Amino acid sequence: MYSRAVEQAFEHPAHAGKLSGACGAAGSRETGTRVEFSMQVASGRISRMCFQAYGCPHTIAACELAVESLLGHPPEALGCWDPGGAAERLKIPVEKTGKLLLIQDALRNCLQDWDTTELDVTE
Amino acid sequence: MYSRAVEQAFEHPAHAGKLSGACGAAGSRETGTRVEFSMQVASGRISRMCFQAYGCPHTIAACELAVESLLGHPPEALGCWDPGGAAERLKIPVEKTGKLLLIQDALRNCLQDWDTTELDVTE
Amino acid sequence: MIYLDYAATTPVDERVAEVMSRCLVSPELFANSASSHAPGRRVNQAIESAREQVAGMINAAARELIWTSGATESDNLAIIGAARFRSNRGRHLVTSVTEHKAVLDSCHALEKEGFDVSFLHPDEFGVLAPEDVSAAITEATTVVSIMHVNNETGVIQDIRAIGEICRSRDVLFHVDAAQSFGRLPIDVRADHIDMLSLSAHKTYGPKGAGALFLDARRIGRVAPLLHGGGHERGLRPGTLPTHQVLGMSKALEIAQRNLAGEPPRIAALRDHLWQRISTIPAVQLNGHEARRSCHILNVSVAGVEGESLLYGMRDFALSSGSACISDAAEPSYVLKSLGRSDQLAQGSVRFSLGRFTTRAEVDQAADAFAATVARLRDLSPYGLPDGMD
Amino acid sequence: MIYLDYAATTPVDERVAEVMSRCLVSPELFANSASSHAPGRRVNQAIESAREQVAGMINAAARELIWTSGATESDNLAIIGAARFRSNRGRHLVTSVTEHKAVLDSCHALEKEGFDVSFLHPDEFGVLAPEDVSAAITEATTVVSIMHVNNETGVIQDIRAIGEICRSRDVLFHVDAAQSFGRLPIDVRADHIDMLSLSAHKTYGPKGAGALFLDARRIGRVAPLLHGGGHERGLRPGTLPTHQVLGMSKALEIAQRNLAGEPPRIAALRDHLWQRISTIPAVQLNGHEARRSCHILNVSVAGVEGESLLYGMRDFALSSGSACISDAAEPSYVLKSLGRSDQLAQGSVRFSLGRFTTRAEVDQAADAFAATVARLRDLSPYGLPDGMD
Ligand SMILES: Cc1ncc(COP(=O)(O)O)c(C=O)c1O
Ligand SMILES: Cc1ncc(COP(=O)(O)O)c(C=O)c1O
Repeated sequence: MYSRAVEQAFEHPAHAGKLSGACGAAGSRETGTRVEFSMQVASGRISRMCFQAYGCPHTIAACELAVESLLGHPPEALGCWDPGGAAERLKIPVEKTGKLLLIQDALRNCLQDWDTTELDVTE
Repeated sequence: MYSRAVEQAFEHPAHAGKLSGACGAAGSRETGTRVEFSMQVASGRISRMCFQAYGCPHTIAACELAVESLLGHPPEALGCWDPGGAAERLKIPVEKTGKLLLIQDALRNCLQDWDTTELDVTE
Repeated sequence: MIYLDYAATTPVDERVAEVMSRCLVSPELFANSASSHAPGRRVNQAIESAREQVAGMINAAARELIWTSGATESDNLAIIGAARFRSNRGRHLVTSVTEHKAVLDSCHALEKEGFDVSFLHPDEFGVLAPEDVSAAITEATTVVSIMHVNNETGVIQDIRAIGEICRSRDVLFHVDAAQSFGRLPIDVRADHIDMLSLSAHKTYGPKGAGALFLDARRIGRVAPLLHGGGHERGLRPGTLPTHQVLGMSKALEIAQRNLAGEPPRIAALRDHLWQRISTIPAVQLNGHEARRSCHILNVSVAGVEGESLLYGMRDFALSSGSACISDAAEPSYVLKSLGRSDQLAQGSVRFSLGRFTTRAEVDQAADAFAATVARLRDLSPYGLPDGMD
Repeated sequence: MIYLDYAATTPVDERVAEVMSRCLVSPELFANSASSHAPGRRVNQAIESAREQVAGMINAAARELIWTSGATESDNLAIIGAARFRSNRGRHLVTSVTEHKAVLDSCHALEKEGFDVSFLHPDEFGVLAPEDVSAAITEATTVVSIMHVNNETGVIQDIRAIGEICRSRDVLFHVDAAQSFGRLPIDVRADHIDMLSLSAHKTYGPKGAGALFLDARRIGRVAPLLHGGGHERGLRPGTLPTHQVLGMSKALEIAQRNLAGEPPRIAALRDHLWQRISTIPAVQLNGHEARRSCHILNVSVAGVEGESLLYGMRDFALSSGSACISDAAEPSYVLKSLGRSDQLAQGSVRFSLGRFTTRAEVDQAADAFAATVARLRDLSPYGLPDGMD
């Protein structure tokens, strides 16, 4: 039901929290899932990134994994985050695909927010 | 279901058989029960008596018991045989009462047969 | 007491009892299989693997098998459930007069709802002609229900031939296999069976456990008889009894594994018994000499009253008719359908043999039977009948 | 793994397992209780004395009790059976929206047959007002079905008051007592209960075993759902599962004997658990504070997603709704009927305690629950909610 990778990420989310900086969210409590990402960029690369999530274990784990995979990459990587790859790594069941698309939305919103502010902390 | 007394009489019917002499029968194979009694009278008393039966264990036991109780009595006793007493002694269930009434009929027929022939072997 | 009533029920095989006893006290297997927590999922897995195993034995897929409380419930669910669900296609069923009461009474219940049922008559040996089934099927027929092995006579019906006819006429074919599983091979595909009823306690498994096979390609749904909770694809609600399911699958597994060895051994004992009993004058075999399951020998004795015959044999657990209706002292409807008179039907005995029957037991039964018949004929005013009445 | 899901099912008590295991291998107890030979009669006697025993526990007579495969079947047989049998007197039933699916789906099945059903709403604490039952009864009402103890919240209905109303209006009163037997006293006479459903596996007995009480003075018959063979006064056919019946009666006997001691002990544990959990901010009790069975504590937690809450508690076997429908991830209809939002209903946990629950286990559960809630709220963008949403 829940893979070892989900359990790991659920139990020890290293990147939970909220940063001042660019942020993007998607979902709502009423629909059962809300995810928010926030990040800071230094020298054109994501230097710090956090998430908050109200949602199922798969959602929490996927958020954690997304942050881990994006850190150190250029912010544009947020637009290319691959839900399918996450689903595979975490062994997320198909009926949960909607949650991954929510995360994709939130990441894109975060990128958009960064695009409008372009706040690079090295500058 | 079957009392010890029924078992005894069913297993060891001491008076099975057919005698020349007065006889009386009742019932038929088609109705599931047929009983036949035959007896000899000496000095005004039943000296020998036998039965044959096609029927359930209760019927066989009741026939045996009837013969035992009648031996040594005057033939008129056949007319007074008491089905209730037999039912009680053998612990025969009420739904089997019909079988006892058949036996009563056969005994009465036997008495009638004797009445018409009046064959007393001492004479 | 010598038990020769295996067609009524069988003792639970030790290996089955052990599986069940362990399940009953297992801290790993007591949860509710419908619970989503880990213990529940573990139980669910055990039940599902039992389902796969049992389904495999009849060449079915796991999702085609539903657990029930026994063959009675399976028969009801198959016949009533399928007939009601297809009632807009037609309201006619075909069965035979020698079916088990669970089938006959299900049909009678449907008659009260306005269905028509054709009750076919097997021949004097208890064998149903497949052509008769074919002739009985009409445009309105939706379900044909014919048992594999008769519980009183052991007669085997030609279910493959009947299955072929049903398939070609696009009618659902239900088979009550309560008596045949573990005694004859069953392949729902090769036999064209759409619905099959199984019972655990006829093959050394627990009472109160059964299954119903429903061909997934032919039957989307049947109308459930019980409601609530959505278990078993919505067809049979109620918390699944894990120990019963595991016990049933173990029992069926053993029976299936023994299919090559056990039935021939039992058939040899049964033949030996018949050989000995057939020397008694005016004794008659009920059912077909050859088309008969290994475990049943049913004989009628002329000139001997049935109750006394059984009572004379009271050191043996025997049946004079179907155990399921033996409370009623009416002569067996199955034997009457073979043309036996009330008296002959009454004066009949079903010996049914099984896994634990020995040759010595069979010999004792034959001795006792011969002695009892002789003694009762001696007692009878009719004596030894000239012929069979 | 700590098991706190006793309302879903209970482990089989060792003494019960022993009775059943012995029965399964007993050469004295394997025959078919419908067989008229001595072994059959012996089994029948064992079953009948179990019947007398269980009937006695609810102040009923043996002939008023029918063995079934569980409370699901009992509910179906009572409601559908009685409604159909009395359909010429009227075609209206009364029940409540918080009943078990076995009751609700039986009612829905009747609706499809043209019956009308009034589904009453309990108040925000889950308690049904007897006056509402009274108001719902019409000239056409034949059956009222109200459960004794709710399986999700543990709320106890005032069945005696409802029973009085039904009796005075000459309407049959059915009570699902699957959760209450062994936890609360039940007296079918004093409570004016006409039909009562029991299940063995909720009180340390085997799964797949149940009973239905039918008041002999008030109910001649119900329409059977299964047909064939005439067992159980023609109301429930199929070979009786001796080991299940004996196991059930043993389990109920133990539960009944412990009625004075066990429920208070469990209630104290449950109160301790609630005392500890209620210190967590924005946690809410589901159901009535006082009118509640000893074994259930159902709480809603604001601001915490349900699946993650349960996953965080995965070292504990817990339920988020009725086990019987937990496969479907829909928010519990029982909690929604108390006015909980989808989110709160989802973010709810049912702790259910039993015979083998210890204070240490309860403390561990409280610790883990507090930690999980805190952690998930930390993770959540909503943080700690101001109030209950
Ligand atoms: C042919 C047949 N069908 C159905 C049944 C009923 O099976 P169960 O006792 O499992 O309900 C039996 C046995 O009683 C049987 O012999
Ligand atoms: C209140 C209630 N009624 C009925 C049932 C069904 O009982 P069984 O599993 O014995 O069919 C349950 C449990 O699942 C229950 O809690």
